[in-house]
Formats: sequence, structure tokens, C-alpha cells
Amino acid sequence: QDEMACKGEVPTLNVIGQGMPAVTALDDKLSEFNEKWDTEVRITMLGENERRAKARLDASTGAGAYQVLYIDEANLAEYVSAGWVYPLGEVVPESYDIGDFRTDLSNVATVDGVQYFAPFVGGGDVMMYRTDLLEEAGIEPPATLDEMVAAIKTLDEADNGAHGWSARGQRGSGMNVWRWTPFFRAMGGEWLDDGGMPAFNGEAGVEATELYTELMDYAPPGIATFNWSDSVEAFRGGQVAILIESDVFGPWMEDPEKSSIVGKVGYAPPPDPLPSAGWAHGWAVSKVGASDDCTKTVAGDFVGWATSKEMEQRRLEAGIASDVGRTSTLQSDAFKELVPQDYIDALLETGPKTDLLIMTSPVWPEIGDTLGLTLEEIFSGTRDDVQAALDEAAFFAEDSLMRLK
Amino acid sequence: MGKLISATLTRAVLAVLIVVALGPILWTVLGAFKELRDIVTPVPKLFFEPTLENFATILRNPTIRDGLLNSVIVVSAAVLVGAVLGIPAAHTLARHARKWGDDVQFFVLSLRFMPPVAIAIPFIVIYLDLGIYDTLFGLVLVYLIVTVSTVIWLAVPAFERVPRDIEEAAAMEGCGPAEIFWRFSLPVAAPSLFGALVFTFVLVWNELLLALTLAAQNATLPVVAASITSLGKEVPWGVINAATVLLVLPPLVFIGLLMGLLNTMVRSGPK
Amino acid sequence: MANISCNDIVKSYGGHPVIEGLDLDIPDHEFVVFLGPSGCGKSTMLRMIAGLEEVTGGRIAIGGTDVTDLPPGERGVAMVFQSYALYPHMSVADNITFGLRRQGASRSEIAPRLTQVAELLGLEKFLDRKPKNLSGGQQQRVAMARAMIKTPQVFLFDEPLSNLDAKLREKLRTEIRKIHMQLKTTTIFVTHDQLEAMTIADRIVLMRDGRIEQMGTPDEIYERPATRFVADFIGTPAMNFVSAEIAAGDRLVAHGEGMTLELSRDVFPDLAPGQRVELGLRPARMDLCAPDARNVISGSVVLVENMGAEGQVITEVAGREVSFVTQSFRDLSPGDPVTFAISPDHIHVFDPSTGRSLRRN
Amino acid sequence: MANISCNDIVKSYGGHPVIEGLDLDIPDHEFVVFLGPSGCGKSTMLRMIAGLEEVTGGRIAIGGTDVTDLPPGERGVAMVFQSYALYPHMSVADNITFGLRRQGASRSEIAPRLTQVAELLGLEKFLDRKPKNLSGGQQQRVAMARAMIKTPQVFLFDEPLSNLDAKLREKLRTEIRKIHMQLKTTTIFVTHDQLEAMTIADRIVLMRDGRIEQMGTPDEIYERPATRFVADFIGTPAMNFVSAEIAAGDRLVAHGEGMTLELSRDVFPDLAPGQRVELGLRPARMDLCAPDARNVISGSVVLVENMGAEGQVITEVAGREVSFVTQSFRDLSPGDPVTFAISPDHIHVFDPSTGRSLRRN
Amino acid sequence: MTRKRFVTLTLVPAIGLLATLALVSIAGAVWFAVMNRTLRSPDYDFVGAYNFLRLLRDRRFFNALEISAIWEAVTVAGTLALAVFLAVLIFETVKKPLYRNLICFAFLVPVLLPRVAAAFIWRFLYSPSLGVLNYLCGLVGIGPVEFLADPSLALISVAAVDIWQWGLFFTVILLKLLETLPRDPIEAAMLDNARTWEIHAFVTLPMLKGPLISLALVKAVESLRSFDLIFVMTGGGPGTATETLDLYAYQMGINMGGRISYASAMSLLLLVVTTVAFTIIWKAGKKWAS
Ligand SMILES: Nc1ncnc2c1ncn2[C@@H]1O[C@H](COP(=O)(O)OP(=O)(O)OP(=O)(O)O)[C@@H](O)[C@H]1O
Ligand SMILES: Nc1ncnc2c1ncn2[C@@H]1O[C@H](COP(=O)(O)OP(=O)(O)OP(=O)(O)O)[C@@H](O)[C@H]1O
Ligand SMILES: [Mg+2]
Ligand SMILES: [Mg+2]
Repeated sequence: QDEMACKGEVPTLNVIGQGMPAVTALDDKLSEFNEKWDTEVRITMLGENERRAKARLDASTGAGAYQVLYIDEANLAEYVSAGWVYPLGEVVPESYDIGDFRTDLSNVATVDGVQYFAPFVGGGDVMMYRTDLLEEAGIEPPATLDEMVAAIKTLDEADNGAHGWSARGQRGSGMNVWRWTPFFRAMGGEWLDDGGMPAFNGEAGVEATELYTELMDYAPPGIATFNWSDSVEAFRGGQVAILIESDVFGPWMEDPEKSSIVGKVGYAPPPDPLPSAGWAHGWAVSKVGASDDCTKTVAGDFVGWATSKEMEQRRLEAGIASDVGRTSTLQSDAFKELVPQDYIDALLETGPKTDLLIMTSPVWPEIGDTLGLTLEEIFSGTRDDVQAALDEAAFFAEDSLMRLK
Repeated sequence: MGKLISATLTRAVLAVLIVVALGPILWTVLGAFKELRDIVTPVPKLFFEPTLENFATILRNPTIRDGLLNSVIVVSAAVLVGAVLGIPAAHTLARHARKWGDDVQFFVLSLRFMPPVAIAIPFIVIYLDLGIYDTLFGLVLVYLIVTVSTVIWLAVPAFERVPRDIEEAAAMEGCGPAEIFWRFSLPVAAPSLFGALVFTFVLVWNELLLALTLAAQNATLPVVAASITSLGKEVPWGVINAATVLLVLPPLVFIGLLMGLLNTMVRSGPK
Repeated sequence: MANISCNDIVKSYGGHPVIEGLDLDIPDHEFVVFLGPSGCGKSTMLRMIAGLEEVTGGRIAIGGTDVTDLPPGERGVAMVFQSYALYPHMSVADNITFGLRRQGASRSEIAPRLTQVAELLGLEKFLDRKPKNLSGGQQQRVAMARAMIKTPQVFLFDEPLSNLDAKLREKLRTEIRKIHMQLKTTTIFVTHDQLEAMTIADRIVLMRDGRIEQMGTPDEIYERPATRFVADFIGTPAMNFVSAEIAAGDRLVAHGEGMTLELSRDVFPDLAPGQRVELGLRPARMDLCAPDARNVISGSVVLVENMGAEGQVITEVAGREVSFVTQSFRDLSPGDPVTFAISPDHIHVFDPSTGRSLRRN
Repeated sequence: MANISCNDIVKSYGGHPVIEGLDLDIPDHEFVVFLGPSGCGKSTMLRMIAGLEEVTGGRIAIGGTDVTDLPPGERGVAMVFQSYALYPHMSVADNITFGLRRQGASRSEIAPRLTQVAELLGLEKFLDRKPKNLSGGQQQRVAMARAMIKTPQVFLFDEPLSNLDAKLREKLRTEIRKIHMQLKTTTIFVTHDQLEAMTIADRIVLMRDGRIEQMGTPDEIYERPATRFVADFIGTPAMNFVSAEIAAGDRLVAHGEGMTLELSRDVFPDLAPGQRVELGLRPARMDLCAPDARNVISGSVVLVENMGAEGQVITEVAGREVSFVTQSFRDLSPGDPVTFAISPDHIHVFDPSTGRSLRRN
Repeated sequence: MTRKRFVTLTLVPAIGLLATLALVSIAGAVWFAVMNRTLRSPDYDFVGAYNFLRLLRDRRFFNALEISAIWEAVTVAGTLALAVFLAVLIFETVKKPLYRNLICFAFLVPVLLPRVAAAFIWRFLYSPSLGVLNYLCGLVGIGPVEFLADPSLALISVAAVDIWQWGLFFTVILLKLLETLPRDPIEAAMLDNARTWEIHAFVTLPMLKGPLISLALVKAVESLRSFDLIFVMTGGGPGTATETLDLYAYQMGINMGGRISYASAMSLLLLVVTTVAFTIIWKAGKKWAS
């Protein structure tokens, strides 16, 4: 085994992490890995924005302080096009069974058929609704977008203090744009035209924006700057009747420690024709930080080890059900024990609808940001000419895309 | 009688103001003992079952300890060196530089006009070349821009307020400029310098961007604090509150010590 | 110990001249008092000699070395500040001994000297206090002690006794004088108090508007003022001035404003008949006399001011006020007619246009 | 205008008493001078009356109202501080008019008054300067101007003239007195200068260690000091004290240390033969005399001090120093034998143990 | 030691260090500003003044400039006003040193909070549905107020947090300064019949002009870099209602775009603008204070 020749050659392995349960749960298991390679793994925990900034700077300036980078769906394209990360297959040993990662997540982690990071959390969308409120108003769980809009209006007018709807309003490619995109796609929208130029200022974009804005009238105050947390907490706090959010938030509603609506929530896939926005977070090996062979080997083994089937099982044993990256885990009995069946059903139903809905482009972060800014301006009422606003965002995107060449 | 009423009134106003001013802090302390469920409620809860879980989460987190240690080292080194270099320079500017003192003083301030974003990237590159990227030393070095310039800027007026005749009397005793500074101006100006030092301390203690960009493993507390705000997808309000409470304690202790030191050094107060 | 020589000193504040070309030579061992009206530049001169203020022009030498560009600490001078300039953060004892400790004097050397000056200045009880907890006079005494504990080449005192009571002032004045006799340190002493100046000085430098008006021994200044200004400035109560004209005749007599006074031919040989002069009559040199005495002046009492053993009597003589001093003032009351006289030797005569004294010896 | 009454005033700094149970009544319109050695509590008393210092015990009333707990601004007092206390950031003009402007006086009202006080105090040229650019005396004058521009119920002056030259001091003293005669504002004036105290005061309060030693008109204080301390404190040069014993016999005679002096029976009816007493002889009340005059003292000259018109002669009499004042001091030189005398009316007699005067009327 | 040597010894290390570091950062910024470097790709070219010219056509840049100016004015003025008001109030009403120290201590807490944490806390307090502030508003019948979502309120709301943090801190500093003032002039003013507020308005605060100007300027400089606070609380929104220059530069340079050349050009422009503006203010302030 010439792999183990690297034992002791890499004194430290630096990893960027974000406080996901899958990452924090590693803490007490690191010693195993440290012993295996006679190394010391150091995971630097960062907030989401800091994590993005740090990883980008570390790779782009050639600092290479980190061997393992934390990547999400929004910047994968950028990292890949800049050549900052190794393809997963190149670095993670076969034994970790890359094929077992959830297909929806693997898809998100893949660019041009090559998977770059090992996902340990991610998913698609579910619609969550308050069974009690719907029952009270005599409404069936909506199955189409039109039904949902109608239901929202009715529920908002109902005299129960709750709002019909909630969503993200705060700007950002991972914020309002993230939730707006399914609407945009549902209207048949495409990001780019055949010439590779931005096309989201077309009819679909305008319609989606108008609908999204309209729904905001039925949401809690302050929605124009809601981030996911505000939105989910509003729902969890019992103020909202219907919410479409990422499926990971499902189990939160059932946590009696934190939720005031335990047992009053129904789960369903997003009503037609809304698609489900896929996302994933995971680890990849940095080309800048792990340039020599041994470092690459150890870093690759770490990624494999940290996202392995066994690791996920051990998490389930510890009662952590929220981060699941592997199909085998989803199918395991241990998982079923921890999560309501209702939710698993919804998950399974949503799966096929899930896709990476955002633009796969290295410049997506800035295009998304500008779009998010425009949307926020519309939501908060600073602008009302939707078409003009989108045109401007598209113009900016054009500029960004041009620079890419 | 009217006097008495108005005196009580101002006292009441003051009390209300203090409570309002500290309200968010008190609320934070309260929140640190709440479970998330008690925090995320439309009607704020004053009474709840307190939990120590939030603190436990924080204290279990080893990055806090490391962050604290790094912060203490970096900040104390930067403030100390800033004081050692800056305070004498400020005295010189206040006393020995009549013509160009003002300009130097302003230059010193102007160093801080650029947003840290612009400083960060050149520094990463240079630090990599020098091999001090991701070292505490490197952090201290950039922070020196902040500490030295702020100390100078704030200490000059402090020294200008030292009565000149005291320094003259010392000069008559044969004290050179260094001795005058050390034995007279410094002790007399000490209470005003307190503000300058605390100010400088606060600035570097809370610095986030440079700490984030120029260090990797050696994260300081603000970086750690930022990481705590995103434990998982859920915003852990209780944990943030607890962390906030914990993170504020060390600098408070530091400032308390500084204050005590000053109080023993110069018994100030009304005559 | 050293002589001080100031050569054509000029000092301006922002273009505004305060001292204009002043020359001054103080021999070794001398005790010189600067006297002059408030704002005439006494403190400024002292501060320039101490090196605390830069000269705008001219040179200063101490003990033969040009010190114009030396820092204060290297000139070997000790100074008491008008504003005390105590070190607020040090106790009284530390304030006083700082200079010695700095020069590396040993504890056993310092302690007795501290005790000695503290006792001299009545500061024993306050040695542990901070200056701000002292009364004004006590602070001034600390400032004195700080200078007096040292043995410099030159002592500079800027109104060191202004906040002390007469008794203490007298005591300290004597002590300063004694110390000077012992050590013979060249000393410059600024004061407002003429009496102090008279009793303590070897020589008085009388300044006016940044220039020296007269320099001389106390006697010279008092008895032979060089100008009307000096005559007016020195002596309490202030001199009476009377316009007069020299009469023709054998004896030298001046007529003016209701009085006819004989002058001494020896002292004023140059006075010519018909010349207009200004006479200076010191109240302290006049006293009540019989109506038929020589050089008599008669008037009526306007006001009597009690000055303790003596009283100042202000009288009206031919429509203007003339005052004199007498011990028997208690018998006088406003309205009483009085006659008083002055000896010819004590009459001063000035040129009314230049203000210079017409005395010739 | 108002009377001031202080009732059993106590003041301690940190448990350390400075004023101990002081009672004082100042009638309306009176001009009172506080006199006493440095550190005796004069400034402290003034500051308590002004309300700047809290009393530790006792009550203060001004014009019949108890002001003990009133803030300074509401007591209707104007004060000149010993330390000037000028506003460093304001021009001289602003310093002076600040108080009036606070009371809402109009510009047209302020301007002439400013011109008037500035002229009175010789500050016209400095109105635009900042205090730090003034000489010590000029600063003190600004402090004076600031109080004098106002029309308070009570004026408090804490050594307002200590940094001024005799001439200016005399002028201002007269002005203060004139203003007082015009306005009749109750005034307390702290000074170290006895002459100032004597000439200006309606009554003098002589303090010692936080208590009142004697209160009375200048004459009373000078001529009939109640204690040895007062006698010693008042008058320059200071009084000579001689231990003596009353002799038996017809005439009242005291023998002591080389002299035999007759006393006035009228003044000291209670003195018994054999009683030990302390005699007080004012130098200013003695003068040279013929050897066969009454109450003669003979000694030899030790030192002659020039005081202008007069000189102080210090002589040795039976091994101790006795001084007297004479105008003819210029003829004396150390070693000369002299005889001088004092009239019985001017001899003070004190109980040697209590220090109290034995005078009976 | 002679004066000259002392001057050299004290100034050279401090100023030398500062000048070196300043030179490095400015040279670096200039270097990047004339390139078209982005974080995404390692290649870059010289583009001359392109970045600057583009800035002049950037609507967001000018918006940010305007927001920054408002932000500066509001936070600096607010901080000083709050500090002056509270410091004077405490100076006058709380005489016991112990209580004063306790208050000082408590007032130091806000500024010691990590900015990110403080921002989170306040975000939560401001929250329209869950926050205490809106609950209290609700009690008196207002609201819900969309503190952070209403474009006209957002900047003020965020500024309030900044003012809260710094204002209380400045209160402490100002209180200490007031305590070091000589008593005499204050006493003289009391006798000059000045009311308490007049004493402070006309005597104590003018005596502290110098330190106050210095404090105001450092606060102004600190306000230039409030991106962490704004970033967490509103992210610059709603729309660009709270997007200050340093936030925009951060977004462009690191967070979203990675266009560091553009960000550097922006920073340099900011440097020039602030230097000019502050020089004018500083000179005027000095004149006024002298
Ligand atoms: N803050 C203080 N703490 C302690 N003792 C003090 C304080 N202020 C004054 N004293 C003491 O109180 C006594 C009286 O002081 P005060 O200033 O009234 O004296 P004064 O009569 O005005 O003296 P001077 O003529 O020297 O000005 C002095 O012995 C002084 O040492
Ligand atoms: N810093 C300054 N700027 C401008 N003028 C000044 C300054 N210092 C002093 N002066 C002026 O210089 C002159 C001389 O001042 P100085 O202090 O020498 O006077 P002085 O003789 O000591 O007076 P006093 O007896 O009042 O102390 C005064 O008219 C004063 O106003
Ligand atoms: Mg002077
Ligand atoms: Mg006093």
C-alpha cells in the first residue's frame, strides 16, 4: 500500500468548515483520522459569508492555507472554471463509494459530468402548510400554483392572526433569488438565450416577479428583507400558513424544543408547475492548498472519510438526522426512526422535481447578487417598473458574462 | 421643593435612559438562558425556564478558546506596541512640533480612510511572500496601522491639555524631553489617555475583515463570533446570545483592570 | 554662582514686541529684584533667562558661557514659577525632592534637607498631600521649597511670596536673604511689593513696557529716582506731583499750585529762573508742622486713611489733592485745616516734557 | 445687598477639620476683610459662603434666607478666585461679560459696562486676547473685572490684588472702596496684605487655624489686639515681645530683659505686682530719643533695613533682638549704641500662658 | 537626551512604521486599480484608468457615495449628541465614583460586543414579527414597523445600532474627560449664574473642543468601515438603501464579484474624497477650536 507512505508526511490538514451538524459532529471523531495519517486536522469554522470569502481568497491569491475547501452550489462553477479544486474521483479513494451520494446532490456537485465535491447536506424544496389552519378554513392542501395562491389569499384574510405566506426577500443569489427562481422556471424562464446572453428579463421573469411580489402582500411585515431564517422562524413561530422552503427545514418544525407548531404541519412537494431548487454543500480538495501528492492523498482521504456512509450512520446514532448526503442513509432504518414518515414521503415525492435551477456560470455570484438587489428593490417598493429593473440586471449580467471571456 | 422635584426628575430620566440604553444587553443576557422556543415567540417572554444549554454549546466549542487566546495575544500585542510607539510620538507632536505637527497628525488619521477591502488583498500577497501569512505576527502588524494611528490621534489632544508650566518646571530641574514625557506628561495625561487606549482596544478587538483575510487557522474572536451565527442552517439565537455574553467578559475584565490601575495612579475627581 | 549678562534682548509674541532691546548685567553674587507694573515683561525676562522662552533676538550668557541656545536644564538655574507649576501627581515631599533625587542624591542626603526646608516654610504637616489639597499660600510655599532645596548657579524667583501673609513673607524674605548671604548665589527676584524689593535687593531693576527704566540700589531708586515714572512707581503712598515754575532770586524757589517751596541748590544747580518743572513730594517725607515752619504747605483735610501706626492724610491744596503721612492722624478729621512741610532735600524735580529727573548729583 | 450670617460652620476634608464651629455675622453694607496666616481657612470660608464647597456642619444665611443648600448661582454672589479661574477658551471680553450675558443682559447694556471696567482695570488693550496670552497680573485683573461688572448682593474677593504692583494695587483698592461706597454691596475681601486690610476694611476678621481670633475695626485690631497672636500678626515690622514682671510700687512698672517700662494704669487696672506678663512693643511706635527720656531702652545696632522713607533698626538689648523704626536710620550703622523709647500708651501686655491681652478698656 | 534626538526617537519608529505600511497598502491598491484583476482568474492585464472611468458611470457607486455621506453624518452626529447628552447628565446627577464607574462599565459593554453578534441581536430586536421593539410598539398601538425592510427607515435603524454602540462608549470617554477638567472655571460659571446646561454648553464642552474634534474625526473614520454591521443587518438593502461604499467595495471585491481591481479603484476614490473632505473639516475644526 503505497498510499500509507504518506503517513506522517502531512503534519497538519487545514479544512474550511461551516457550522453544519455534519461538520460539528466530526469533532470527537477526528482523532481517528489523525492517528491514521499521523496528522492533525484543523477545521476552521466560519460563518457562511466569511467562509465564501475566505475560500475564494485562499485559492485565488495562491495562499493555499487550506487543503480542503467547503463548496456550495452557488460557487461550484466559479471554483471549477478557475481550476481551484480537484475532481472528486481523482482524490477520493474508490473505497468510499462515490456512487452512493444522493443523485440530486451529486447532480448539483457536478459540472460537465464531473463531480467535484462530496456533498453531506442539501436537498430540494417542500411545501409546508399548517394543517390546523387549512382545516379550519376548509381548504385542501393545494396541488397547483393557482390553488396555492388562492389558498394563501383566503388564509391571510382568515381571522386567526396568521399570515398566508412567507418567503425570502433579502437580496442575494442564495436568498431571494433562490426562492424566486422556481417561480421563474415555472413560468418557463431560461437564464440565457441561445447566444449565451442573459434572458431572465423576458416575459417569464416579469411574470414570476409580479407573482412573487403579489404574494408578499400576504406575508408578515418586513418580508422584503427576510432571509431564510426570518422566513422559517416566522413559520415555526406560528405566524404563517403556507411556506415553500428547502426540505432540510422540515424536521425543525417537529422539534418540540424549538417549534410551537409541532404536529400541526403538513408536508408536500411544491405545487405544480413549481420545480424544486436543488442545493448541496460539501467538501472538495483544493488544488492550491494540496499541490503535492501526499497532501492530496491525505486531503482526499479526509473528504472521503468525513462524508462516508459509516460517518452518516454514526451521526444517525447520535440522533442527528438533518444532514444526509447518501442514498444508503436515506434508506436506512435508523433514518426512518428519526424522521416523520410524512416528511420522508414528501421528500421522496420531491426528489424527481429537484434540479439545480440557478445559472451554472462562474460569474453567477455577482449576477445573482445584482438580480437579488433588483428584486429586493422591487419587493421593498423602491422601484415599481419590473421590466426596467430586470432589464438593468440583465444588462449588468451581460457585462459580467462578457468579462468572463 | 421645586428643586427637589426637578432633581428627582432628572434622576428618573437618567435611570430610564440607562435602562433603555442597556435594554438590548439585558435582553441578550436573558436570551442567553432561553431555549430557542422561548426566543422565537411573537410575544416576548420575560418568564421562562432558564437553560444553560447555550453556554454549554459555546464552551464545548474549542474554537472559542483558541479564538480567545489568539485575540488576546494579537490585541494586546497590537495595543501595547501601538501605545509604546504612539504615545511618545503623540507627546512629541503635541509639544515639540509646532509647525508640522498638525499635518503629521492628520496624515496619521488619513491612513485609515481606505476601506479594509483594499488593504486586505495587497497584504495577502505580500504576507505570502514574506511568509507571515496566517501568523499572529502578521495580524499584529496590520493592526499596528490601526493602533499606532489611533493612539497618536487621540493622545495628542490629551497631551496638549497638560499644563505647560509643569513641563517647564521639570525642564528647569534638568529633565530632558524623554524624562519630562515619562515622569510628568504621561502621569498627568494618564486619565485622558485611558480613553485613547480603550478606544484603540475596541477597534482591534472587533476587527473582522483583516482578521478573516490575513489569518486562516489563527482566527480571532470576531471571526469565531461570525461562525457561531451560522451553526447549521438554523440561526441559533440562544447560542448567539450566550456567546455574546461570554465574549464580552474578557475585554470587560481588561478594561476593569485598566481603570483600576488608573484610579490608583491618579486619584481624579472633584476637588 | 555666576554673573548673568543679557545683551540686546528682544522678545515678541507673534510680531507684537514685549521686550525691546534690553541690556542687563548682573554681577556674580548679586541679589537683583525686578520691579515694574503688571505686564511690563518681568516674567518674560525671567523665563528667557531660564531658557523656557526663546529669545527673538539677542544673547544671554550665564557665568561667561553663552546659554542662549542651551535647554533650561543645562543652565544651572532654579526657578519658582508665578503659577507655582507644582507636579499634580506627586506628593509635596516628592515635588520638593524631585530635583535632588534626579541628580542622584542619596536618601540620607535628601532627608535632612527636606526636613530643613519643610520646616523653614512651615510645610511639615503637608508633606504627604497632593498639591490640589493645599491652600494657595501653601502651594506657593511648596514651589519655593522646590527651588530652595537646590544649590544652583542662579536662583530665579517669580513673585514667590505674593500669596503669603505679611508675617510669613517677612520671615521668608529674611530667610532668602540669609541663604543668599551664605551661598552668595546670584539671584533674580520678581516682586510687586516695593517694600520687599527695598529690603531684599542689592539692586533693583525697574522695568516699564519691556525696557529698563532705572537700575540701582534701593536707596538710589527711592531717593534719586531717574524719572518721574520711577518716582511715581516707588513708595507708598504715591508721590504728589505739582507743576511749578522756578522763581528768580537768590534762593532756589519754585512756585506752583498754591505753594512756594525752596529747593536745594546743591542738588539742582542747573535750574534756571522761569523754567517750568514738575515737583515730586513724597507723602512719607512730609509731616504736620507749625504754620510758620520752612517750606510749609497748607490745605484742608479731605480724607484720613489709617495705615496702622501712621495714617495717610489727603488734603486739598489750591484745588488739587496732596497727601502726606503722619503718626498723629487720629486727631484729624475731614474739613480740618492743616499745615505740613517738607525739607528741601527731599523735593524731587522733573522735566515736565521728558519726565527725566533734573537732579545733578 | 444683604447681611451674611454664618452659624457654627464646620468644615472637614476627609475627617480632617479645617474650620471648627465658626460663627460670623456681617451686617448689610459692610466691607469685611478676612486676614490670617496662609492655610487658616480663609478661602475655604469664602468658598462655603459662595456655595462652591459644602459645609460639613452649620448654616449660612444671606439676606435672611438660609442658603446652605442653594446652588452658587442662586445666592447672588460674585467672586474673584485666588487662582483666577478664567475661562481658557474665551477671550478676555467674553470672560468678563459671560455672567451678564447669562442673565440675558442686552448687548447695548453690556458694551458700556465692559468699556468701563476694562478701562478701570487697564484691560482695554487685551480684550481680544485669550487668558493664556496674558501676564499673571493681567489675568488677575480680568478675574476682578469679571466680578466687578456685576451687581450682586454680595462681593467675595479672594486675594484679588496679590499679583499686582503697589501702584495698581493702591488704585484698585481705592476703586473697590469707591464702588463699595456707591453701591454699598456687602463685601468680603481676603488679603494677606495688612496695609490693604487696614485701609480698606470696615471690619477685619482675623482668623487662625479655622477659628476667628479677633473681629473688629482696623483700629481695634491694631491698637487693641485681643491676643498675642493678633498683635504679632498685625503690623510690619512685627511686634517685639518681652517677658517681664510687674514691679511693686506706686507707678505701674514692668521689669524685664534689660528694660524697665512704665505702663498705663488706666489701661491695665488689674495688673498686680509680681505678676509675670509679656509686653508687646511695636517697632513703629518706638523711635530714637535722648538717653534720659521716659521709658527708654538702650541697645546696640545689629542691622539696619531700608524701607524707603523709614528704616527698621534691629538692636540687641540685653542679649535679645528688639527692633524699632525711624526715619533717621541712615546715620546708624551696626555696632552703634542707640537709645529709643515708647510711650506707655502704646505698650501691650499679654498673659504669657493664655496669650490673651490684659487690657481692660 | 537632546530635544532633537527625542523627537527623532519618538517620531521615526511610529511614523516610519505607519508610512511603510501605508505605502504598501496604497501602492498595492494603485497597482490593482490599474489592472483588471479578478479573484476568479489568475490572469490580468493593465487597463489604465478604465476602472475609474467605469466607476463614474456606476449608478450603484454614486448611490453608495450618497448613502455613505448620510451614514457618516447620521452616525457621527448621533453618536456625539447621545454621548454629550448622557455624559453631561451623568456628570451632573451621579456624583458617587462607585456608581459612575458602574455605569461606565455597563456603557462599555455594547461597543465590546462583536459587531457581528451585535448586528444579529439587533436584527432580532427589530424583527417585525418576533422582535421586542415591535412588540413594544404594538403595546402603544403603532406598527408593526418594518425597521429594516422599509427603505426610508432602514438606514436610520441600522445607524441607531451604531449610535447605540459608539454613543454609549463615547459617553464614557466624555465623562472621563469632563472629570479631568479643572474645577475653577466651572465654579466661576456657577457663580456667573449659568444654569447647568449653560455651564456645559459654554464652558466645559468648549474647553473640550480639541478632544471632541479628535473624537468626532475618529468616529467618522470608523463609520467609514461599518460593513459588518450593515452586512448582517440588511446586506445593504432594502435595495441599495443601506449600501455604503465600503459595503459595496466588499461586495464587489470579495463577496460576490471578486473584482478586486474595481474595488481597489473604488477604495482609492474613496480615499481621495475622504481626504479632501476631512482636510477641510479638520482645518475648519482646528481654527474653530483655537
Ligand atoms: N481639598 C483639600 N483637601 C484637604 N485639605 C485641604 C483641601 N483644601 C484645603 N485644605 C486645607 O484646608 C486649610 C485651609 O485652606 P484654605 O484654602 O481655606 O486656606 P487659606 O486661608 O485660603 O490659605 P492661603 O492664604 O494660603 O490661600 C489648609 O490647611 C489646606 O491645607
Ligand atoms: N503668550 C503670549 N502671547 C502674547 N502676549 C503675551 C504672551 N505672554 C505674555 N504676553 C504679554 O507680554 C507682556 C509681558 O508679560 P509678562 O508675563 O512678562 O509680564 P509681567 O511683567 O510678568 O507681569 P505680571 O506682573 O502681571 O506678572 C504682557 O503685556 C503680556 O500681555
Ligand atoms: Mg509675571
Ligand atoms: Mg486661599
